[in-house]
Amino acid sequence: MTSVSVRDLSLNFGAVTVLDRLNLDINHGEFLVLLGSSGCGKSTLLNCIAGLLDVSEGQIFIKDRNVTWEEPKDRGIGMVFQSYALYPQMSVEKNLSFGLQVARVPQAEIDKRVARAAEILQIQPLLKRKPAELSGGQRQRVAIGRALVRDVDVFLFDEPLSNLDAKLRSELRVEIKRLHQSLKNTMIYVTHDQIEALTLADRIAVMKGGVIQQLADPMTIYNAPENLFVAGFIGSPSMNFFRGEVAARDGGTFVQVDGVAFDVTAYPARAGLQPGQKVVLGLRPEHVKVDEAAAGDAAHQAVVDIEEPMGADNLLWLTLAGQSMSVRIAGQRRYKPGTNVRLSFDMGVASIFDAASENRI
Amino acid sequence: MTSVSVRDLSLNFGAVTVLDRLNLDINHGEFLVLLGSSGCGKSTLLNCIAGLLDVSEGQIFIKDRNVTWEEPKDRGIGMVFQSYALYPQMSVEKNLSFGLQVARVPQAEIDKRVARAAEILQIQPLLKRKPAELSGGQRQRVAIGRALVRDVDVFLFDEPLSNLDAKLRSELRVEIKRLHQSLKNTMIYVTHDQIEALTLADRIAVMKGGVIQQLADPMTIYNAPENLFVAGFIGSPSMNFFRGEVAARDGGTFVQVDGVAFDVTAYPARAGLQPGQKVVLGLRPEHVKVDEAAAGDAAHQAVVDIEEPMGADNLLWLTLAGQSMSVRIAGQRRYKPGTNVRLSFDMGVASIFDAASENRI
Amino acid sequence: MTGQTRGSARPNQWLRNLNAKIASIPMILTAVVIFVGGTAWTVLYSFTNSKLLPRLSFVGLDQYERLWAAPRWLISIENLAIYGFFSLIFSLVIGFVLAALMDQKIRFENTFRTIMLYPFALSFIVTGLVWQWLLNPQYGIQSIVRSLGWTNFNFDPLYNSDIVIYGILIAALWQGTGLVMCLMLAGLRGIDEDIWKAARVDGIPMWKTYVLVIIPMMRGVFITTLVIIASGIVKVYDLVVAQTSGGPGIASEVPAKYVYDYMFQAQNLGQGFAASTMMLVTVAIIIVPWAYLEFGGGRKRA
Amino acid sequence: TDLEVTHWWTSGGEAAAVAELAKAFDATGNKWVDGAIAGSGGTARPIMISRITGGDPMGATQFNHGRQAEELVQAGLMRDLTDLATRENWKEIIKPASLLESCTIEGKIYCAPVNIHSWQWLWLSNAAFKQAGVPVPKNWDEFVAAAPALEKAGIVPLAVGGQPWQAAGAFDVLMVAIAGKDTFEKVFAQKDEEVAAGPEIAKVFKAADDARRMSKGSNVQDWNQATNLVITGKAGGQIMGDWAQGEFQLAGQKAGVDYTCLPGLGVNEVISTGGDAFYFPLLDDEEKSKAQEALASTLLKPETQVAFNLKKGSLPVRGDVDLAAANDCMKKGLDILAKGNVIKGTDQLLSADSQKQKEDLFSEFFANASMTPEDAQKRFAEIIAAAD
Amino acid sequence: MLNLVANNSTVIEYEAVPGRITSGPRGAKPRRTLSRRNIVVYGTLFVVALYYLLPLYVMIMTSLKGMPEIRIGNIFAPPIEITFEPWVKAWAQACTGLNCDGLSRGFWNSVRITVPSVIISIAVASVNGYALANWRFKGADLFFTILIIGAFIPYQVMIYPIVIVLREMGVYGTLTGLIIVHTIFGMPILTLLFRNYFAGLPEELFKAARVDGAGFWTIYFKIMLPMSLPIFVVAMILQVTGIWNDFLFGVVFTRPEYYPMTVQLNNIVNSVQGVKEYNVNMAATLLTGLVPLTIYFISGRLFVRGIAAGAVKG
Ligand SMILES: Nc1ncnc2c1ncn2[C@@H]1O[C@H](COP(=O)(O)OP(=O)(O)OP(=O)(O)O)[C@@H](O)[C@H]1O
Ligand SMILES: Nc1ncnc2c1ncn2[C@@H]1O[C@H](COP(=O)(O)OP(=O)(O)OP(=O)(O)O)[C@@H](O)[C@H]1O
Ligand SMILES: [Mg+2]
Ligand SMILES: [Mg+2]
Repeated sequence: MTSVSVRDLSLNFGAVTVLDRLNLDINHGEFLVLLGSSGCGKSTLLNCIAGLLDVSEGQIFIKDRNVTWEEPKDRGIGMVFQSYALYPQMSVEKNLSFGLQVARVPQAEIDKRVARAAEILQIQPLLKRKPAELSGGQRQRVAIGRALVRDVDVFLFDEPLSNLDAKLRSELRVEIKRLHQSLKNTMIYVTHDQIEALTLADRIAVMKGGVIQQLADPMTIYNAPENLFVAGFIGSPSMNFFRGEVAARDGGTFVQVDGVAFDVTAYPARAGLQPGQKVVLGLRPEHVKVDEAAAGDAAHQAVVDIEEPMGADNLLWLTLAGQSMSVRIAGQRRYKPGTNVRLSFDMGVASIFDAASENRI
Repeated sequence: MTSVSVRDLSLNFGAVTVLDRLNLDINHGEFLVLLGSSGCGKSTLLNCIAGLLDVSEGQIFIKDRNVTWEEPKDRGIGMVFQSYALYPQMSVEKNLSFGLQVARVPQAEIDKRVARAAEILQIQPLLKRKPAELSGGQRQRVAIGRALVRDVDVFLFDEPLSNLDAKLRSELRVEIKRLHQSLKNTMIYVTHDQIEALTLADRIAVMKGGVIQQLADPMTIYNAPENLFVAGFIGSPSMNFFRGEVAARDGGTFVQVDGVAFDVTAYPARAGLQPGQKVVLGLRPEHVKVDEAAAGDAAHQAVVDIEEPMGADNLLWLTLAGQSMSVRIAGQRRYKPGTNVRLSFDMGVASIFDAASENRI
Repeated sequence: MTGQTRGSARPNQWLRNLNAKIASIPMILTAVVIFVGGTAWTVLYSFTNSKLLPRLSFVGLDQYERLWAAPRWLISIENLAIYGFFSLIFSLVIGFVLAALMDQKIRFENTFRTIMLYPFALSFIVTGLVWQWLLNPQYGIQSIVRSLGWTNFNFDPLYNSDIVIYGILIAALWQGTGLVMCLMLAGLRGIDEDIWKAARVDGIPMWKTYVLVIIPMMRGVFITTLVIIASGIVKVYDLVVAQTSGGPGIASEVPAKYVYDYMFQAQNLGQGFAASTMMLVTVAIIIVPWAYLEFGGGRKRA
Repeated sequence: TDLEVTHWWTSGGEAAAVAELAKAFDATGNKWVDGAIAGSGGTARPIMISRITGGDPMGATQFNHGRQAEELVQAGLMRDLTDLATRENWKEIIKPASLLESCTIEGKIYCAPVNIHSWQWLWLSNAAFKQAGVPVPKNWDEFVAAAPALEKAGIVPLAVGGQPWQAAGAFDVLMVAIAGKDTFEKVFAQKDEEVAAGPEIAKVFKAADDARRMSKGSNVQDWNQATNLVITGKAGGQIMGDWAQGEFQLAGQKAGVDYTCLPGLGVNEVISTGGDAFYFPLLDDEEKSKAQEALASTLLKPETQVAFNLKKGSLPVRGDVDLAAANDCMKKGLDILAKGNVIKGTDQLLSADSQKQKEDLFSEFFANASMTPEDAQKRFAEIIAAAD
Repeated sequence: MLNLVANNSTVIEYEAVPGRITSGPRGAKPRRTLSRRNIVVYGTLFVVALYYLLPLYVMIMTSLKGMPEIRIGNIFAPPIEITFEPWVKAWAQACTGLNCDGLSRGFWNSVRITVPSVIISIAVASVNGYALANWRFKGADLFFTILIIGAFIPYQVMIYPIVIVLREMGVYGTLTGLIIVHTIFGMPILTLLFRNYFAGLPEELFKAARVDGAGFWTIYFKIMLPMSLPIFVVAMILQVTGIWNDFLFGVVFTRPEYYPMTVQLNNIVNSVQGVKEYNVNMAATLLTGLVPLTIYFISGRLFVRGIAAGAVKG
C-alpha cells in the first residue's frame, strides 16, 4: 500500500523549473531518504508534499487521497526542520501542545499525547524550559516531538541533523531510526549527508537537478550505482574513477587506463563490455587491497602520497595510472608517505560505466 | 626547537575564566590540532596566540620571542578563519596582497608572493574574481592563501573547514595536509571534528573547559586515551563504556558488569587492576568481533537492535549487560534487527579507567 | 631583541587601542559635556530664579511648586500622556499590520513602501501645515464631506479643545508610521522561514501565528522601534506649533512647548529648566533601566 | 556699513513700514540688512536673545520697550545710548515721557523708541453691520447688543485670533474701558491683588465672557487673519491695537467709510503707550558702533517717524511732527495722546513671565467655554499676586 | 490566510483501487490570484496608500491653483486652470520683511548647511560606531549608554547649554557652530545604527584584517567602509531629512544670512499678508520637501535594507 504518491510533479519558480515531472511512490511504513547536493530540489519536493508550496503541475496523494491542494494541517503530516523552528517564547510543553490547542483537541488528550511524546523522546525533564535553554540536540528532539504529538501518518524531515555536531548527529540518527522502528510511520527524510542516508533509509532517492537519479535500497545504491553521478556522490571518500577503454585479451577482459591494465574479467556484467568501448571504471577505496610492494605485477604498484589515519581506519592517497586515488585500510596498518605499495582489486564489487551515457554497464 | 610556547596562560572574560594557567609547547614544523567540543576555549587560545585577545596572565613565545603584548601583525603568524573572512569588496588578488600592501612590501615582491601562493593553491584563474563569485572551497583556499603570502612561521586555523560540506571537507583536508608537507611550517589547527584532528595532526591537544586533557599523537589519543573524557570524545561512534568491578578469578582478571564478566587478562596494564576496584571498561566499536550466535559462551550473546549500514562499514547497535553498545563490522556483513549474535573482544586494545579518578589504568 | 623587552612587559593600559579612544573623543565629549554636563547644568539652574539670563540665585523648590500648580503644565502632561499612549499603540499596530501586509509577497511592494515612507521625508512643520489645512473646517475634509450632502458632518479636531490632540495624532501617524512599517518589515524579513512553515503544518491560523509566535520573536525590533517612537514623542514640538500653536486656548500644549515658551517667551529660564528637569526625570525613569540592560551590562555583541 | 537689524514685522503693513526705516537708514550711507523673523515676537525674541547672549549679536534689534531687555542690559550686553540721547535731546522731543523712561535703566538710556502702539481699539466692519441690518455701534455695549443680529446673518461678531497674546490684549483693553484707568494701574502697576479679585474686575470678566461668546467661530490663528475677517465683512469687529490699521490701509479701505474705529472701545477714551523700540547690542566693531548711532538717530528723525508710522498705523514718538496725512483713526489717537489720557502698556508694567502666564490664562479662557469668569478671575488674581 | 484558502480546495475522496492509483479525479488548481486573501491585502494597502497620498495630492493640486479658485473650491478638485504662479512666487518672490526672494536664498543656505553637516555627522558617528563595535575599550559602553539616553532629551533643554558651549568655543552663529550642533544631535541614533551594523559584520573579518597588519584607520577605510553602503544610505537619508528639515537649530544657532530653507518657509507661511495664500504656501512646502523626497524616492530600497541591517538587532 502506498502512503505517499507523487505524480508528474512539476514546480517552477518563475522561469526556473526546480522539479520536472517527478514521480515517486512511497510505501506505508517506509523510511525514504531524499539525498542530493545543495540546491537540487530536495526541500522543494518535501515542501510540496507538505503543502507548503503550491505545485505547478501534477498531483500528490497521501494515503490514496488527493491532497494536492489541501492545507498542510489537513494532510496528516508532521514536519521537522533543520533550524528546529521552535517557537522561542514558548516552553517545550507549549511548543508541543500549541498545534493541538489551536485544533481544539481536548486538554486531557493533549496532555496524554505530550506526555507520550516526551517519554518517547526522553525530554520529560525539559518540558518547562524555553528552547533557548536547550542544547542543539534537545531542541531537535523537541522539534521531532512536535510532529509526534500530531499523530500523523507521514513524517517529513528536512535536514533535521545538519545543524548539529558530528557526535550528536550520530546519536540522534540512532534515535530517529529507533523511532521509526517503534512507530512504523512513513518517513521522508531530506539530507545531503550520505551517512545519514545510508544508515537510515529503507530506500534512497538520489536527486540531481530536480530529477531522481536512482531510487533503491542503500546497498544497491552503494554497491551498484546506476550512473556515474550516483557512484561519485555516494561514498566518502569518493569512488575512484579510471577512464579507459575495454580490451579483450587472453580470454580475459581488461580496462586499459593510461598504460595500466585492470583485469575486469571478474566483473559480473562483463558480457556488456564491448572491446574498444570507452568506459569509466569505478573502485571504492575499501575494495582495494594494499600490500607492501614486492616483486609482483609492476603495473599495480603505487607510492603513498598522504596518509590519513582516522582511528578505526586509515586512508591512503596514492597515485596510480597518473591519477590520485584513495584506499581505505584498517586503522592499525600504517604506511609512511613515500612507501611503495602493491595494490589488488576486487572486481566483483567494482562498477563500470559507459563513458558516453555515464550509465552503469 | 619550539616554535610556539604558551606559559601559564590565563584568560578571563569578566568573571568567567575561559583559559586557566594553560601550558603548551609546539615544535617547529609541527601540525598541532586543538580538539574539543564547542565552547571549550579553543578559539580563545588561538586568538591569544594570534594576539587578537589580550591575555589576562601568562606569556606567549613565538620562535622564542616573547610576543605576549605584540600586535598580531608583528608575531609572524597567519590566520585562516571558519567563515573565510575574505574582504568581500576586494578581488582575490587584492585579498591576498592587502596585508602586504599595508606592510609596504614592494609591489614586485607582492606580485611574486601572490603568484606563488596562487600556484600552490591552484587559484590562478580566480585571481580577478570577487569572493562572492567563488565556491566555498575556493574561498577557503583563498583564505589559506592570505596566510600563505605573508610568509609566516606559524599558521593558525580556526575551524577552517566546518562551513563546507562533507565532500569538500575531505578534499580540502587532504590539501591542507599536502600544504603542510610541502611548507613544513608550524600549524595550529582548531577543530571539533575528530576526523580532521586524527588525519591532520602530528599531535592533538584535546581540550575541555579551558584545560588540555591530553596532548599526544593521534594514535595514542585514539588507542590509549588518558581519561574517560578523551576516550569518549574521540571515535565515532563513541567507545562503548561498561562500568563494573575488577574481579580476579582462575588466574585471570575480569571486569564484572551487571552479571556479565569481561575477561581482561589480556589488558596490557592488567597489573594496575585491583580486585574490587570500580572501573570503566572501554571498548571501541571496531574492536568487537561479531559472529552468528552459536552454542558458545552464553554471557557474550547479544541481540541486534539497530543496524546502520554505512556503505563500507556496517554499524550494529546491540544490548549487552543491560546497556546499548555499538559494533562496527564490514559493510557487506548484514544482521537484521532481532538477530542473535555472539561477541568477542580484543582486550589488548581496550581501555580501562578508574571509575573515581576517570584516569586510564 | 627589541621585541624581547617590548613584548615582555604589559604595556600601559591607557595606550592600548589608542586610536579607538581618539576616535571616540567626539562621542565622549558629546556624552559628557553636552548630555551630562548640559543636563546637570539645567537641573542646577532649575533651582534658581533665573529669568532672561541664567544666574545662581537659589530659590529651592519654588519653580517646581509653581510648575505643578500651573494648569498649562498639567494640561501639557495630560496631552503628552494621551498623545504618547496612542501614538505608541497606533504606530506599533498600524506599522506592524502594514508590514505584515507588505510581507505577503505582494506585487508593487516598492511602490507601496515608497508611498508609506515618503511622509517621513517631510518635516513636522510641513506635516503640520498640510494637516492643519486638511483639517480646517472651512476648506478641508469637513467642507468636502458637507458639500457632498452630509451637511451635519462635523470634523474639526483642530478647533475643538476636547479632541485637538487627536487631530495632532492623525498628522503624527501619517508622518511616522511609514518608518515603523519599514522597521517592522525588516524584522519580519529576519524571521526564519521555517517558523512559518512549522506553524502552517501545525495548523495555526495566520493571525495567531503573528500574535503568538512572530511578535514575541521580534522583541529586538520592537525595542528599537519603541526607542525611536518614544524619543520622538517626548520631543514633540514642531508639529504642535505648526498645526495649532497649542490651541485652541491651551488645549494642545505639550511639555516641550512649555519649556520653550517659558524659557524664551516668558523669559523665565528657571521655570523652563524646572519643566525640562521634570521631563528628564520622566524620561530617565523609563529609559535608564532599559538602556542599562541593553547596552550597559556588558552583555553580548549584537 | 552693513548693519543687521532683526525684527518681527512681517505682515503686509509692517513690512511696508520697515521698508521706510531701511530707506532712511540706507540714505545715511549705511546698509540695512534685514533680519525679519516671522511669527510674532514670541518666536522672534528667543532667537534674538540667544544670539545676543551667544556672542553673535546683530546690529540692532526690535523689542517691545519695557522689560523685555532689562536683563540683557543688566548683563552689560547692550549699548548705552545716553550720550547720543543727550546730544539729540531725546528727553525733550520724545512724548510722552514714559516712553523714554521705559528705555532708561539706572539713569542710562538703552533704546530708541520708534512708535507708540495703543491697544485700545475696536475695529468694526461697516459692511458687516449693514448686512446684519443694524447700525454701526458706537461703543462696546451697543456692540454686544448687536451681536445676535450679526450672528443671525452668519457673521462672527468678534474676531479673536488664536495666538495667546490676542486674548490677553483684548482683556486688558476691556479692563481699561470698563474698569477705568485707575483700576488698571492698581492692578498692573501696583499689582494690587485685592483689586484684581474685586468687583470691578469681576465686571471686566463679565465683559470678557461676552467677548468670548461673540468670538466663537473665529477659527483663525494670526491677528491679521482676524483683521482680514473684519475687512471682508465676515466678522463684525475686532479688539486689536492700532497696527491693525495698516491692514485696512493695505486693503484699500477707508476709515469712517469702510470701517469704524472706536478707541477705548468707545467707552473710556484712554490709550496705552506701549510700543516698539530698537536696542543696540554692544559691538566691538568701531564701524558698526558708528552705524548703530546713525540708525538710532535716523529712527527718531521727524521724517522717518512720519513715513514709518503712517505705514505702520501707529503713532509717532515725538509730538512735534506733522501728521497731516494721518487718517481719521490716527487723528483720534493723536487727540487722545495730546489730552494726556495715556496709560503705560502692560509690556512696560509686567515682566514677560507674568505676561506669559496671563496669556496662558486668557488663551484658555477664550477657548474653553466651560471655564467660568469667576474661576478665571481667581487665577488672574493669583497671577497678579505673584507678579513682579 | 490558511482558513480562507481551505474552503477552496475540494477534498477528493478517491475510490481506492488497492495498491494503485488510477488516473483519479484531480484537485483542480484553485484560482488564487483573486482569492479573498488578495482582495483583503491589496484592498487594505490601496486604502492606506490613499491616506498617505491624499495630503501630497492636495498639496500639489492646491499649489497649481489660483487664489480665487481656492476660495471657492474644493481642495480635492484638480485645478481648472493650472498656474505655476504660486511656484514662482514661493521660489523667488515671496516676502519676509524686506526680503522678497522667496525660498531661493534659503535653498542654497540649506545646501550649504546640509552637505557638510551630513558628511561630518556621519563621518563622526560611523567612526564612533566602528570603535564601539570592534575596538571596545573600557568605559565605552558607559559613554554609549549616556549617548543613547541623550537621544531622549528634548532639544529645548539643551539649547541653552549649547549656546554657552558654542560661545565659549567662539563659533556661535557660524556655519561651523551649526554643523557641530547637527553632529551632536545626530550622534546618538547614528552611532547606534552604525554600532549595530558593524557588530553585525563578521568579527572574523576584523580579526583577519588585524592579522594582516591593518590598524584602526586602515581597517575602517579599507575593510569596513566598502561593506557599509546600506547603513550609510540609511544614515544619509536620516541626516539629510533631519538636517534639511530642521528649523529650531537653523534659527537659533545661525545668523540670518545662513537661514535655511525651513526658516524661509516658516517666514513665508507665517507672514500672512491679508489672507493666507494657500497655493504659495503649498508650493513652498513642496519645494522645501523636494530634496529629501527625491532622496527617498531614489534610495528607498537601500533604506529598507540598511534598516534591516542596522536597526533591527537592537
Ligand atoms: N523561492 C524561491 N524562488 C526561486 N528559486 C528558488 C526558491 N526556493 C528555492 N529556489 C531554487 O530552487 C532550487 C532548489 O532549492 P531547494 O531548497 O529545494 O534545494 P535543496 O535541495 O533543499 O538544497 P539544500 O540542501 O541547500 O537545502 C535551488 O536552485 C534554489 O535556488
Ligand atoms: N567575548 C566574550 N565574552 C564573554 N565570554 C566569551 C567571549 N568569547 C567567548 N566567550 C566564552 O568563552 C568560552 C570559550 O569560547 P571559545 O570561542 O574559545 O570556544 P570554542 O572552543 O572556540 O568553541 P567553538 O567550537 O564553538 O568555536 C565560551 O564559553 C564562550 O561563551
Ligand atoms: Mg533544503
Ligand atoms: Mg571557536
